[in-house]
This record gives sequence, C-alpha cells and structure tokens, in this order.
Amino acid sequence: MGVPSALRSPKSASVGTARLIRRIVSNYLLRRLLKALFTVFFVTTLIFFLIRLMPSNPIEVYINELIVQYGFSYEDARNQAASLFAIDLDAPMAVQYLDFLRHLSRGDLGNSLRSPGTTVLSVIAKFLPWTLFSVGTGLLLSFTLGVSLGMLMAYKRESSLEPVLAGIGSFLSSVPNYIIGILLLVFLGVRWELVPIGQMRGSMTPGIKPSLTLEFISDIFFHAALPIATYVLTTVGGWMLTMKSSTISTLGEDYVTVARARGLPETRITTAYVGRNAALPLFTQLAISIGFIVGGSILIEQIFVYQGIGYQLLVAISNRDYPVMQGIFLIITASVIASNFLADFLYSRLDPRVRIVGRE
Amino acid sequence: MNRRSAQPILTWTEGPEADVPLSVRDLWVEYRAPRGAVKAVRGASFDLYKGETLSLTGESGSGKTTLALSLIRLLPRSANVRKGQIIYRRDGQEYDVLSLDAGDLRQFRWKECAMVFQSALNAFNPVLKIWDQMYDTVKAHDHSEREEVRRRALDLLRLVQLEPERVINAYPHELSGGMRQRVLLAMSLLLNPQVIILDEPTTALDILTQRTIIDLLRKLKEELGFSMVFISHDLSLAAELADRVATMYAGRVVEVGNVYEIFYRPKHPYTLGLIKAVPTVTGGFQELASISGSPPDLINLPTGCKFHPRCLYAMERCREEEPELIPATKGHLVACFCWEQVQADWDREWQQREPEAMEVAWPRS
Amino acid sequence: MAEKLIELDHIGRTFGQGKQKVRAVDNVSLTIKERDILCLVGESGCGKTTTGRIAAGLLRPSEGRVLFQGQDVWAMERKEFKRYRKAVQIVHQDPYASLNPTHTVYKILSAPLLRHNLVTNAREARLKCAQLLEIVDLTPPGDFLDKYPHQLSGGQRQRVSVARALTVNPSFIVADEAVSMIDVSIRASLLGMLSRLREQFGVTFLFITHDLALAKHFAWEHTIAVMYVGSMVEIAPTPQLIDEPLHPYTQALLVAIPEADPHLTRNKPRVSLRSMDVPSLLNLPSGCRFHPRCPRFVEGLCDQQAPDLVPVGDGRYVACHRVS
Amino acid sequence: MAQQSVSLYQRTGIEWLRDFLRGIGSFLKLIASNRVGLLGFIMVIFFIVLSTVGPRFVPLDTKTKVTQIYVPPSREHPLGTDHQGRDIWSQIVHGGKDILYVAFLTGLISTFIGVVLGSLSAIIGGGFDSLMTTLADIWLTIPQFPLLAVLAGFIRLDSLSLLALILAVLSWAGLFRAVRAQVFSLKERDYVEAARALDLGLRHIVFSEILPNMMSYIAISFTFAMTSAIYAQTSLVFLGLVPISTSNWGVMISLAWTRGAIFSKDSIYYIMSPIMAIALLQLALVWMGRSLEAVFNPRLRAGG
Repeated sequence: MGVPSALRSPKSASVGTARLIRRIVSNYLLRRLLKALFTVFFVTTLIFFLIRLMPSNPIEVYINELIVQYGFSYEDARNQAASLFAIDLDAPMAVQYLDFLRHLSRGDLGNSLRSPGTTVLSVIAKFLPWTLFSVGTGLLLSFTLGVSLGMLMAYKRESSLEPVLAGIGSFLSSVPNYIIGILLLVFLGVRWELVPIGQMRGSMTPGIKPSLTLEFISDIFFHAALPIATYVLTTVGGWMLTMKSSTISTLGEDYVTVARARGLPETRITTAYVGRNAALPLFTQLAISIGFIVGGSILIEQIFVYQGIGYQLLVAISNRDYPVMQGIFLIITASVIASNFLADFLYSRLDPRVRIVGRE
Repeated sequence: MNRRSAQPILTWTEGPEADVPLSVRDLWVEYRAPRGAVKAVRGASFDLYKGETLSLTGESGSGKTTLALSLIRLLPRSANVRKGQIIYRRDGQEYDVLSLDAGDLRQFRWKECAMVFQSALNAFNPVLKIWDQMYDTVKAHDHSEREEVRRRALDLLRLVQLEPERVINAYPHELSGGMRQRVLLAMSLLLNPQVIILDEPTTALDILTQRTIIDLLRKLKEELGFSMVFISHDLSLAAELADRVATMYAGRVVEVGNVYEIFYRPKHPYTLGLIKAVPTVTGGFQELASISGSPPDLINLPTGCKFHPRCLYAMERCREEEPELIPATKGHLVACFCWEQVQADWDREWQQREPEAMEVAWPRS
Repeated sequence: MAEKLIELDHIGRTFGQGKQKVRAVDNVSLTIKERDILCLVGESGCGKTTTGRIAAGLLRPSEGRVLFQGQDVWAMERKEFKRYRKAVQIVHQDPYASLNPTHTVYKILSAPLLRHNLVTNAREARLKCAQLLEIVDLTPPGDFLDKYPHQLSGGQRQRVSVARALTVNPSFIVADEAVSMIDVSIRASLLGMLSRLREQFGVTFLFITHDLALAKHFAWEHTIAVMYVGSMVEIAPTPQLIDEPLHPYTQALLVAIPEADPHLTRNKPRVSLRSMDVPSLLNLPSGCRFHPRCPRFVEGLCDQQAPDLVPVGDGRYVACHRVS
Repeated sequence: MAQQSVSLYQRTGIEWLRDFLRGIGSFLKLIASNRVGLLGFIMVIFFIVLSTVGPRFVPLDTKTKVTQIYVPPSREHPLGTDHQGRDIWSQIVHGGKDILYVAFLTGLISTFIGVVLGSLSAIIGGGFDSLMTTLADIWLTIPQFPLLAVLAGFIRLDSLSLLALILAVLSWAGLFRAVRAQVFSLKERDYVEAARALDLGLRHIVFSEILPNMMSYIAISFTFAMTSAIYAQTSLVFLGLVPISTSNWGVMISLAWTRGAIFSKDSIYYIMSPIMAIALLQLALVWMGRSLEAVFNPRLRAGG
C-alpha cells in the first residue's frame, strides 16, 4: 500500500544551509516573522527619507525657527538640530541613514524639540501603555462580541432578530468612529447626563498610585470606559457581518452536514466544527482591523482627552515636534505589526493546514 | 426511540415487514427559490429490503440526492417536506423518521442509518485529526471506552485497506481523495448501522480506485449484512452493484425492479432511453440514441406525466394524467400508461438483434 | 493517404517552480491526420487537458515542437501564427464557465465574425449567427440569439460553444471533455452533431475524455491514445485497443470500468493492482510511472528505466518493457 | 425562407432606441429590487443634488446675529442657528460640495490605480507580481490614518485635489489586492481562453471579457474608496490638521468642538446636523454599493 509523501516520517539527514533556508521559507511562522521585521525596516526607511526629502525639510524648518525666534547662530542652530534629531547633518545621506538605523537599533529615537531634555523614548514609555490597554481591551471585547453576535445572526438568519442586528451592524460599521465618539459624549455626557464626563478625562485620576488594587484597576477602567466603548462600537459591526457570512458559508460546508449526519450533539458542531472554522478567516482580517483601530485612537483619545499615544501624536503634530512624531509613528506601526504577528501565531495554532505546509 | 403510533402501512413486499428496514411512501419535498417552489421530490415511494443494495439512478435534477438527504432529515433549510412517510423498522418496531424528536433523530443518524457523501474531500473537519472525528462520532451515541473505540476504528481502517496507525493520526488534508473516501466508509461502519446510504461515493475518484471501492463495498455488505441505498447518475454502477434499481425522473420513482429486469426488460420509456444512451466499453460498436428535448424545469413542470414532452409513446392521456407507480410483473413496478407497448417493442428489437440474448439475460427465471 | 495536420513532437510542460514544480506532461508525441479523430483518454490530472491546450496553441510547451501542416507553430511568423490560431479551436468542458455571462449569444458569436471581417455589417452578422445556430441544432435561431447564457440549459450552452468555435471556419477542434457534464440522455445528440461537423466541414478532432466508452463510441473508426500521469502509454486504432489492449494500464482500465449491462459488468475479470494510490505529480515515481501499481512489474527494470513509446506494428504504439 | 429570415433578423433604429430605454429601465428596476440599495441610491442622489444645485437657491448665511444664537429649528431656520446666530441649514447645503468632490476624485484615482496595477500584476505575473503583492501586504500593515496625520504635519494639504491624490495613493494596496484576485480568476476562465483561441485581441479580452465581469467589484471598490476618503478627510479637518479654508461638514464639527458647543445643551442641532450629514452619506454609499453588486452581476438577474 502506498503512503502519500506527507505521511512519511521526515528523513533524518544532515541539515545543510540550503535545507535550512528552505525550512525557513516553508515554515509559516518564521516566514511571517521575517516579513514583520522587514515591514518595520521598510517603515523606518520610509520615515527617514520622508523627513529628509520633504519639500519643506523639517530639520531646515527647525533650524530657521531657532535662528529667527531665538536668535541662534546658524552653526548653533544646526548643532542643536543635529543633536535633537540624532543625525549628523554633514555626513552624506547614506551615512546618515546608517547612523539613524544604528541609533534606532539601540532604541534611541532622539529628543523632543519642544520639551528639551525629554527623550522620545520616555514620551512613548509614558503614554503607550494607556493606548495599548484601551485599544487592546476594546479589540478583545469587540472581537468576542462580534464573533458571538455574528454566529447568532447566522444561526437565526430567518428570525426577525437577524435584520435588526444586521441593520445595527451595518450602521455601526459605516459611521466614522469619531462621530460615534462625539455621539457618546453628546448624548451620554451632555444631554442625558448619564456619565460624569468631566471626571473621566485623562487616563487616571490624578494622585492615584498605580498598583494592583481594585481601586486603581476600577479607576483606569472608569477613565478608559468611553474610549473602549467607542472602539467596541465602531469595530463590532464589521466583526458581526464578517462572522455572519463566514458562519453561513461554513454551515454550508460538507463537513458540517456530515457531522449532523453522524449524529453529533449540536453544541459540539457549533463550537468545534462551525465556530472554529468560521473564525479562521477573521484572523487574516485582524491585520487591517488592528491598524484601523490604532489609527482611530488619534481621534478617539482627542475626543475623550485620554492621555494615550494617539493624543500625544496630535500634540506633537500641532507643535511640529518632529522627532516625537517620527518616534510615535514608528512605535504605532511596530505595535500593529507585532499584533499582526500575534494574530498569525494564533491562526497557525488553530489551523493545521498552515502548520504542515512545509512538509508537503 | 418512541414507537410510532400503530398505523397500517401500505407495502408491496410479499414477506413479513420486518424484512424491510426502510420504506418511503409518497414523499414530497420542495425548495423555496426566488422564482417559485422547486419541486425536487414529488411523491416518491420505494422499499429497501434487508441486506440488499438498492440503486437510485437518474440524471441531475431527478431528485435522488434530495430523496437521500430526506431519509436522514438533512435537508437544507430552504427545503420543506410537504407530505409523506419514511418508515424505519428494527427488531419488529416501526419508527416514523419524519416525526422523530431531536434527541431520537440524533440517535437514529449514523447508529441506525449512516451516509457516505459524494465529496469525501470535504467531508472531514479540516482542523481535527481523523481520530478525533472518529471518537466524536462514537461519543455522540454511547459511552464506549476510549481504547475500545480506538481498537475498533483501527480494525475498520484496516478493513478498508488503509494503514490504520498512520491514517488515524492524520489531518484530513494529509490524505488523498481516495483515502478520505475509504476513511469515510470506515467511519460509516463504526456504529454498525442497519442501513447505509451512499451518495455518488465514487464520482470524484479515478476509475481504478473506483473499482476497488466497489469491490470493497460488495465484500463489506456480505460480511456485515447491512442494507445499502446506492445513489448514482451512472447506470453502469447500478448494473455493477445493485440488487434492485429504481429510476427517478422529475422527483418521482418511475420504475423499480430487479437489476436484470431493469436492464434487460425495461418498461418505462425513460429507463429505456437511458439504457440506449449509454455505450459499453467492451464489445462491438453500438448506435446510441438520445432522448429528445431537455430535462424539465422543476419550477414549471409539464402537466400529466412529466416525461411526456420527451416521450415517443406519449398519448393524449399522458398529457392530462400522471401515472401511478403500479406493479407490472412480480416485483417490477412502473409508472407508465404504455409500459406494455414499450416492452413489446423492446422484446422485438432484442430478438431481431441477438436471438440468444434473451436466454443469457434470464439466468434466474 | 491524408495529410498530417497536427503533430506533437516530444512535448513536455512544467508548471510552477521550486518545490511546487509539477511536470504535467512529459515526452508526449502524437500525430493527427486531416479529417481524423484522435481520442485522448486518461483519468483526471493525467495531463490530457494540458496536452489539448498545447495542441490548440494556447499553451507553449516547455520542450518539444508543435507542428501544424508541417510547420513549427512556435517558430512561425506572426501572420502565420494567427492563421494557425484561428484554424484551431477549443470547446471546453464546463458549459457554465465557457460562455461570458455578460454577453448575449449574438454578441458571443458576432465578436469573432466582426473582428476578422468575416461579415461586413451587423445585419449580415445576425444572419450568419443564425446560420451557425442552425448548424448546431439550436432552432429556431431567433429564439436563442438574444438570450444570455444563464437562460440556456447546459446542452444548449455547449452547442453555443461549438457554434462560437465554428465562426472562424476551423480545420481542427480540440473538444476537451465537451460532453462530460451533459446529462446522458442528451449526450448522444451532441456527439452526433460533432460527428456531422467532421463529415460536413472536414473538421479534424482531438477529443479529450476520461470516459473510455465515450471515446470508443466517438472514434470507432479512428484512434485512441491513453495517457497516465503525464505520459502516453498506448496508442492504437479503437477496435484493437478495446479488444486487445497491450499496456497493463489500459488492460486494468478496461477491466475496471463498470458497464451498463449487469451480466457483462459482473463477469468481467478482476485485475489486482499493487497499490490503490495514484502517484502525485509533485512526487513522481522513478522509471515507468505505472510501476508502483502495475501487476506485471519487474524489479530492477520498470522502477529504473522509463519505457519509450515504440511502434509494435498495425498502427499501434506501446510504452511498456513487458510488451516490446 | 431566406427572405423571411432577413426580415426576422433585421433591426431598425427604433428598435435599438427601444432596447436602450429598456436597458435603463431594467437598471432602475434592478436597483429598486433591493430595498436598502434603492434607499442608498436615492440618498446619494439627494446629497449630490443638495451639494451641487442647492447652493444656488440657498445663500450661505455669514451674518453674525447676537440675538439669534442657538435658535431651535423654525420656518426661517429649518435646522436652527449656530453660536453666531447663523443659519445651519445653509451651512449644510454649502458644506457637502468639497467633501463629495474629494470623495469622488479619490474614488476615481484609487480605482484607476487599483485596476491598472492589479490587472498588470495578474496579467504579467512572475517576479513583478510577487514584488507587488509583497509590497501591498506590507503597505496594508502600516496604519493609514497616523501616516496621513504625520504627512499632514509635513505638508500643507490645502489643495483639495492634492488631498484626493494623497488619499488615493495611500489606499492603493487594498484595491490592488481585490482587483488582482479578480483578474487572476477571470483570466483563467474558459471564455477568456476561447477568446484567445479566436484571436479576438488583447483589447477585446480586457475590455469586453474581463472588465464587464468585474464591474461589480470595481463599483463596490469605488464606493468603498469614497467612504474611506470621506472618513479621512473629515477626520483630518476635525483634528485641525488640514487648513480650514471653506466651510464643510468637517469644519462645522471642528468649530462646534472648539467653541465648546458640544458641551452646551442648546447646541444639539448645531452639532448633530453635520454629524448626521456625514453619517447618512456614508451609510447611503455603503447601501448603494451593495445594490450595485446586484446590477452588475448578471447571475443575480436570472429572474428578470
């Protein structure tokens, strides 16, 4: 009896370099990791040349500003700019670029122009956790809620509940997130006075000490409640609709029919046969979704005066604080890429077909 | 399972009813579609005898797959069983499949009546190993020991000529189409069901594998004694495997009888047409004949006999009245007003062509 | 003696690259004479469709030459190639995919007529289209000209496909499983229509099918070529191939095919194969490709050396160590 | 017989006109067959008419009237007045033009880029294709809105056409992927191969065989690009990152925000009017996109 190649045990042979490379190329996770690293590299390069090659070069703009506003000499202004941007302005572009990469690999993103003495890294360290917390919680909630509601809609697609949910879903997914944020503020906070928006500003109550106490945890949830609600409301519609159509197509798969024919209990079919397979395509959608929700934090944190990285980016942009802008943008991109990698990792745990691909 | 209310059941069988595990009576199934109701099954009736292979044949749109799915109540949501009965018998008791409650239905499926589907390629959950799916199946029906289930699963995989240890730990995508079809076959035997429904089980396979599976099926049936409903559009598979053949046209069984009767003395013009349309591989050149016209639109069916627009024998009565399935000779039922004439013409043709052929064709009677 | 119309000269075709490299067709040679029918028979995935597309000039072979009336097709001048392109047409398997769903039958048929100036105006085009529909038995043509494909049945669509191929007066038609998806009850009339085209217009056919019974019926007075996993195993005049197959694969195939006749099919001898699995194109066996399954396998010969397709007289060719 | 068939197959000019009108009629019928789609279609038409024709009939109210601050809706002011006593309705009428212009232009440019690059990538294949797909994949992981915000920090986005161009260029990757996948599957269709065999030429294949079959895709991509352009544009205006030159709905929200109108209970009409305008326009486009799918997909036309 012949055995297909996939089932044969891998030959125990010496592992040459060529084989190693092939391993890497054929291993799903390694391939993804390489791609993630390459994307970070690509974005940093993009940002570097964007700053250097813009028609109004921000470094020149800053030097001019120092000369005109503070009466620096050109030399002084140039030195100050060079140190703040962490770039040697006299070196050729290629050297500057390599320098930039070297600084970056050490985690050195330069200094803020507006509050001298503050490193960009410290700004990020101070504000990023709040964004990660609120966006992460929001994403998790909306994913769970959306997947459950989507499956519910697919199962009840002939009841009167479905059009209602579908209507809400399509409304939520087509209305811009800042509008939902403003609506929450206007109706919950101002018109109906259901929440004390004045007290909810910022990421925590001033004076409270960060610790693992119930008081602190409930305080940060209190402050993040409205941003999280907005993230959930703006993304849950998309998850619902995607999960609904994915579930409907999974319900039409032969293996679900066969599972019914085998007399499996409906709960087992719903979880292990329908749910798990229907959720798979959603993981590939996480990429776009995470980018979108993180990008949206700029608007949402502004509306609720939530002291996260998005709020800080806007401050930096309006102050023309270029190193901070650059650093924050880089870190936002890096976190999106990292979360994508995480989604890929989860996906490969859930789908054996991805795992085995290298063995064919 | 609950015993169904004692109700006399019409039957054409001669022996005791216990020898008929499955009877379908006057089954009507419709699908909802934007253009109107698709009348997929319209008053189909047949009996499945114990230990036999009954082949349901017909072209696409004849309703054979719908009929098969309704036997274990797996019709899609858009389908609606308008009326009819599906009677299942075991140990002298009768059950009406269409009125089983959810729990009983779940037990009925696979344990009493298993089904092997057309596309084994997609019959398995891609994210679970074969073993998990095997164990799921048993766990859903009784509380067998894990080890015992594993032993039985391995035995069955060996029986269908697979390497048991390897296959049981494989994910479905690691197996070829032919292997998956055999795994599904093994799985269908897991709970030792009385009836197995096979819906075009070999269509997607290559011919050499198809032959092996057909031989395997015949062997398994002899060893294990289950009854089989074999659904195929391919007449030659029916000729190969079936004890009896039922021909379907436009949602109705139009002729049913012993396989030799059907092939050598067909009585319905449609069966006759099909036989004349299929060439054999071996032997000399044969003329083929088409049936004129095209298959009926299942939403706007013709009046009277649904075959009359394509039938050479059609008369005025055929346009107005739909013939019932009635016994023509012993054990051979046909739904046609002109079956006698069809048979007379056929006999004449046979005798002219090959005088001894009739002798060969009748080894039994 | 009729002229050679199409010759495939040791053609091969590889798809993909690296690990996914698939050798779909390997070292296949065929000759088709004018007004002849060649039936190419094989299981799905054996490379018969690829061979057909190469013969129709739609796919360039990785190796070997395609000759049309003695000229190398891929070395032709542009103008010559266009002449060949039009002389060779293809009819596909799936009637639901072979017609553009956004065009009416008239538009489908008139596009080539107008493009190649076979008609001078729209009125003439309509007339010509109507004639073509009559040739493929879609009568009255007025009922079909303004229909969209989704308004036609499978058999009718397949006839439109044939009519479309006929617009450019081809001398060679590759029919790739052209009737496989059509209901058996109307298959014979489609086959009849195709045979008539050969007689009426002198069209040569490469008829590709997985169904040996169909091949036998369509090419009774002609030739059948059998392929297995990318290579040619046997070519012979139809009656000889059916009565006395030489290659073990052809023998196994003939025995394995069920017949629509209970006595015949149940009394067929059985051949026991050494394996049930079709080799994967990604991982081809060494030597003869049939050797892992072949009942007449000889160790050290069949698994070492691939047999060549050699003439064995009587217009027959076989690729097997045990025959020649 | 021949005579008869000539008259049978000849078509007169009137018949062509009739067919043409019938075509338009069936288009409208199809749109109407999907209730949500029809509603979206009507709403989009309404917004277009409002923003193009409306300003001719409703003059923009620029006079400050201290006595009429935050007046609730009345006959004179259908949507009330703002913090300077100006009519809100007139601002809504005048505030859609720029948004629609940028959205339409962005949709046009990005669809063009997506269709050209996607088709080229699918048709050329090989190294070019893998390079483009890798690039698109990387591009998709870069968060678009922060990039846009950072860009706005570098360049003054005061030209509407420039803004549209930048928005279109930023959104190329998603469209590229969608179009590439479509062309990839379409070019393998049997009827495309038949067209090659008939030597109908590349132009015929692209414009007559492939494009008509992906019109629904293109149309949906177009509406999708429009909605994301409206989102990006109004958010940038709202954040004050795009210089405020003319009045548009985004500017209205931004002003309401900076003047603290959001926190005043009287100003509900002022803040809600532009918000509802943007939200409804987005909804209308999404709904219309769905019905367009039905119009261009002949398989869904089976009943007609």
